[in-house]
Amino acid sequence: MSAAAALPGEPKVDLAAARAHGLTGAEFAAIERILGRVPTFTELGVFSVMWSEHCSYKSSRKHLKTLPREGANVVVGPGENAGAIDVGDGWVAVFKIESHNHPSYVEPYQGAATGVGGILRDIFTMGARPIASMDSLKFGAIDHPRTRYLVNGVVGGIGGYGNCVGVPTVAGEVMFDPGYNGNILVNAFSLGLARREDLQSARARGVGNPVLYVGSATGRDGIHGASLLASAEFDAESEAKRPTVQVGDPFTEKLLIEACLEAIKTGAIAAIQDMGAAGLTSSSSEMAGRGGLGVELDLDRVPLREPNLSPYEILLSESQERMLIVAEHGREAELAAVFEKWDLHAVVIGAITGDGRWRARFRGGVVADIPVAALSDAAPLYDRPAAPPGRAPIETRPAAAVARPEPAAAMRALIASPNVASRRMVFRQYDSLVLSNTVAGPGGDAAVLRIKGSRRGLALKVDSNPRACALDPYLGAIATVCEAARNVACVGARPAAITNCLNYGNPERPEIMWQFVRGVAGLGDSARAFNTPVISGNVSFYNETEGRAIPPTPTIAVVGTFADVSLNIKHCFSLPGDLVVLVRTAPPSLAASEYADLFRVAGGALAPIDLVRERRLLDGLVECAQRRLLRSAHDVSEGGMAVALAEACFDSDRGLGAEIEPVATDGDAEAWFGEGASSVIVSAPAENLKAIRDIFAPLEVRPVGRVAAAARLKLGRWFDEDVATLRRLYEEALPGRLGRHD
Amino acid sequence: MRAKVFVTPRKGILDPQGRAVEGALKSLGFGAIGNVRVGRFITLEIDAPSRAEAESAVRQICERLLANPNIEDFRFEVDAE
Amino acid sequence: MRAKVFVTPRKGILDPQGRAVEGALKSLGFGAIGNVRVGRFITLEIDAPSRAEAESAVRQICERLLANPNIEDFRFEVDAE
Amino acid sequence: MKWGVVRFPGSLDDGDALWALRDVLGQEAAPLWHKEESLGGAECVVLPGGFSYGDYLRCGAIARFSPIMKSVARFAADGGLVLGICNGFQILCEAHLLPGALTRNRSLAFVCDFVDLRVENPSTPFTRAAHRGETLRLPIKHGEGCYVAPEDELRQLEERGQILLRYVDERGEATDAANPNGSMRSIAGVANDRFNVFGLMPHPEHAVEAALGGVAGRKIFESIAGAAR
Ligand SMILES: Nc1ncnc2c1ncn2[C@@H]1O[C@H](COP(=O)(O)OP(=O)(O)O)[C@@H](O)[C@H]1O
Ligand SMILES: [Mg+2]
Repeated sequence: MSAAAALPGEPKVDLAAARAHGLTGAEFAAIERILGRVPTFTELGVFSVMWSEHCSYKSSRKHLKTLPREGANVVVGPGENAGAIDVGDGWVAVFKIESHNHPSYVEPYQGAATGVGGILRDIFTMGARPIASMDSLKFGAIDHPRTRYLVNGVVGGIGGYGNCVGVPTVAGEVMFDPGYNGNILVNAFSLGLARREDLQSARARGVGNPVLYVGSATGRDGIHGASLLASAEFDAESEAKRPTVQVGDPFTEKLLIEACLEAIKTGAIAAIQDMGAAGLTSSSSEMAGRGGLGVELDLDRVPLREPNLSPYEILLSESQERMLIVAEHGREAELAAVFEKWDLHAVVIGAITGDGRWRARFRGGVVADIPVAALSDAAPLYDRPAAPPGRAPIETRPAAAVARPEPAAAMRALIASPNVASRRMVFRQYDSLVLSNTVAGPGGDAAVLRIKGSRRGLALKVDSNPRACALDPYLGAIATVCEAARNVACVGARPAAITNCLNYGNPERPEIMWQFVRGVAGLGDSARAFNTPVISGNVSFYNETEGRAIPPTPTIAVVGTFADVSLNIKHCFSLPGDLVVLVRTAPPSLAASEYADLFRVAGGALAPIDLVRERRLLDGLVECAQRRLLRSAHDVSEGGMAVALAEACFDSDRGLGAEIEPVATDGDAEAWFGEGASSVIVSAPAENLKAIRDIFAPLEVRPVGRVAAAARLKLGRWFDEDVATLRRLYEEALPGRLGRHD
Repeated sequence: MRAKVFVTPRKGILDPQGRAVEGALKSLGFGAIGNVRVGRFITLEIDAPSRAEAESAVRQICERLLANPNIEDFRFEVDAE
Repeated sequence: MRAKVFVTPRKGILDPQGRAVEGALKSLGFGAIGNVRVGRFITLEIDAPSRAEAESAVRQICERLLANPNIEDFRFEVDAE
Repeated sequence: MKWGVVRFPGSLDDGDALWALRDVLGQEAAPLWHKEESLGGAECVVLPGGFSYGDYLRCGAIARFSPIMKSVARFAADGGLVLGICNGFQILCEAHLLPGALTRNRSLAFVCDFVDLRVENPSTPFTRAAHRGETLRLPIKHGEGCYVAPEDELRQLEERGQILLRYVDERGEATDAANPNGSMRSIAGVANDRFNVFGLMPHPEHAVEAALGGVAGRKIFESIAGAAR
């Protein structure tokens, strides 16, 4: 039996205190059983964060296990701080995506900034140098009174942090939808590169090895922050109980990146992990847990930003820019020297033990003494009931209450609609060039990065499709994976692996759990079909305000690889006279489309998706790129084919246009503005058409027009417009609605 | 009337600017300096029938725009001139 | 001793922050406000044998680090406490 | 020719400058650590982009006190060539090696984009590979790139030809719309009155490869390499 004593003046620990900490009666009883006594107040805090949804994945673990995690290219699967794949020539790409939704709603600039900081630490803790970031953003309706403030804060924070640490933000997505009015989503992705032999682990080893603390001092930041906020619904009352907001310090992060990567090279590090949610507690117990060992911490040695923090506060603080390192015994001084070079101080605050216990000492006494396993593997696991809502959510809009607009007007409105218009005002605030790897930055389909000293390269994109997921959480998840993979294949890269952030409402409600389970199934099925294992990810539940959940939003990032990055394909037309060709897996529909949303018409149900045909499309794009058959390729997404054609003309320098033959009845909305099934617009010399047909067979490959020297876009007989005019609509829409930036 | 507004990082909140300045001063040899906090100083002119009304307007402005209540405190002075 | 330092954009120098605040105030309906200038407000603690010595140190700090004489003015106060 | 690229703890484009010089342009270039005073025999010192010491106070305000900057100041006084890119430009202004100052962009937002620049004075060591009025397309990425200086200073800069680059539109005119940050007189780069110190907000090191942003930046590096020869 363990001994840990309460501190004088500490609150009493009982069932009520446990409930206030978000623990259930059964969970509290389990804690008493594990310890053989009533926990101390400090221990109660520790259990509450480690057993929170955020840290324990207690509602999702069972389902996440069904995802395909293995593949020939997988070097590190889920379980470590981030996953890693082999990308050739001895390089591995390490990547992950994470949510920072609630903190960003409360304090948009710092919330988003610290979200970027957190995901970067997950990457360099693996021994990889972060080389690219992406951001997936969901805001409320564009005219909602808080939206403008939130956009400015979130985008400012992402840029403010990413730009200052020197990691380019190369792609992302932004969506506006009233479903996020009270609960925005900020999902941050980061990718790093490492030599395979330099990969680090967060698995503690070596009884007696010292535990080092590096980085910013500990303050009262975010205590019961991320973990509890992310585990409890949001309402007006919680605004008042706000914990101390975390403030990001990107300069310290930059020092940590350089110092940690240099320290790793010494070989004196046995294990390393960032202090993320539940800070010192989770990092120390997780490292010990993975290694099957114990750890003892001396809290009096933890560097503090202000005096008189209690052990509870020290252990639960979520102060940013802190790392925990298990050093090889006797090599502390070597590590300290590296950190001094970067003006950081490494402090020994404890040691690895062999007794499998997680123990914390403070002012001569033991304040927590818990079996490590109880905090990690033995955390509760739930199989929550899942059931579809009583009524199928298909027709949420009044069917054809409004007459469909005249097609040319619809085109102009779509080009300027908040979910289609240019995202330049957002990505212009991000340094997308630093590190000199960005072959294609934001603005095209997927971002393209080269790997210096090699012919190889990477492509990345993050996507989500909450409208489709709201109609059918299973098909919606599949459609999302298809879109992200298609974006990657459009630039010519082979989709290689997936990371995901699953944003849903309260899992204690069966219909939300059902959305989640169906989403995971869709993700799993498509990942298997594309041979793109899911190597890392994050679950964000409780995205609700006053009982209203966000639309189910699995955010999917796909990373692809190039054997030869010089074969990458741009999304814009490049030569007059080239054939414009539509390649698609099935006819489009208005279901879950921007057109249906904008003009409030009934879009109907989602059609089933044939993953074999989807795979054919991806493989075909990659093969076309490798054989240099295409001069451009652009994915059809929001706004359908008509919008995709316009976007393919928007290249500032060349000033080309296109003439597209009537593809259907003139102005037929399904044909021109439909979405749904996968479609790609490619341009190619006419003589390549046969080869392209052969590659994509049996998919529909249909020449629809020509690239034109005159900068006009002509669509059938119903649309004929100057490209510059269209482009102005496209570029000025968001600045016009959200406040111009120059 | 003229108003001066002082916005400071709230106690307990990390102040990376203050830390950076403190570090720089130390390395410049100003060792006897500590607890540096960096905030904003805003001056403005305001037309109001009375000082009390000016004060109430400035307070509102601080709350709504000049200070971020999540991380900052503010104080202000209004002088008739 | 405690020192307060006020750094303000020099007259004639463009102050985009001040302008942005002014614009935002107008659109929030605070029309009677003008000439907004946004500067920095720095507080620090200083150990010095006398107030005069503290003042001379703070002046140096302002000149060397806290303000850029090309574009900013500064003012400071030192209080014994 | 031998180049030294200064590395402050928060430098970000130092690796890019080294890459451009060494791997792309085949020059001899080495990093210089901010805590040291040696310039390693460099014939041109580059102060790269980034956030030298976090730059939370004012960009470049703290960097100017670093040991390496003492040497850079001495080197410049002796006529050595110094190139400050972005943060490097800010540092040179703070260190009074260049006139004026760089303040928050007029938009108050960070801006990353490609801009057109007009070469105003091609008879300097930094621009001699270009011709007068030539347009260079280079990327910018900064939050504090608004160049300001007193009126009489600006007049002098103009008269002495110290303004080397201006932001222009596609027709080569220095319009307000083409000015990305509100810089006075659309100034993107200035030299000192001896023309051995040059600071610019755009990033020539990010425009030396056709596949990655064009090759206009080579003009700057080739000018310097040619001048030293
Ligand atoms: N938040 C963001 N950050 C960076 N880049 C973004 C962001 N949002 C959109 N982009 C970029 O804008 C382009 C269009 O994005 P999106 O509409 O999502 O493309 P698609 O419809 O092909 O998926 C892409 O290049 C994307 O990377
Ligand atoms: Mg998209």
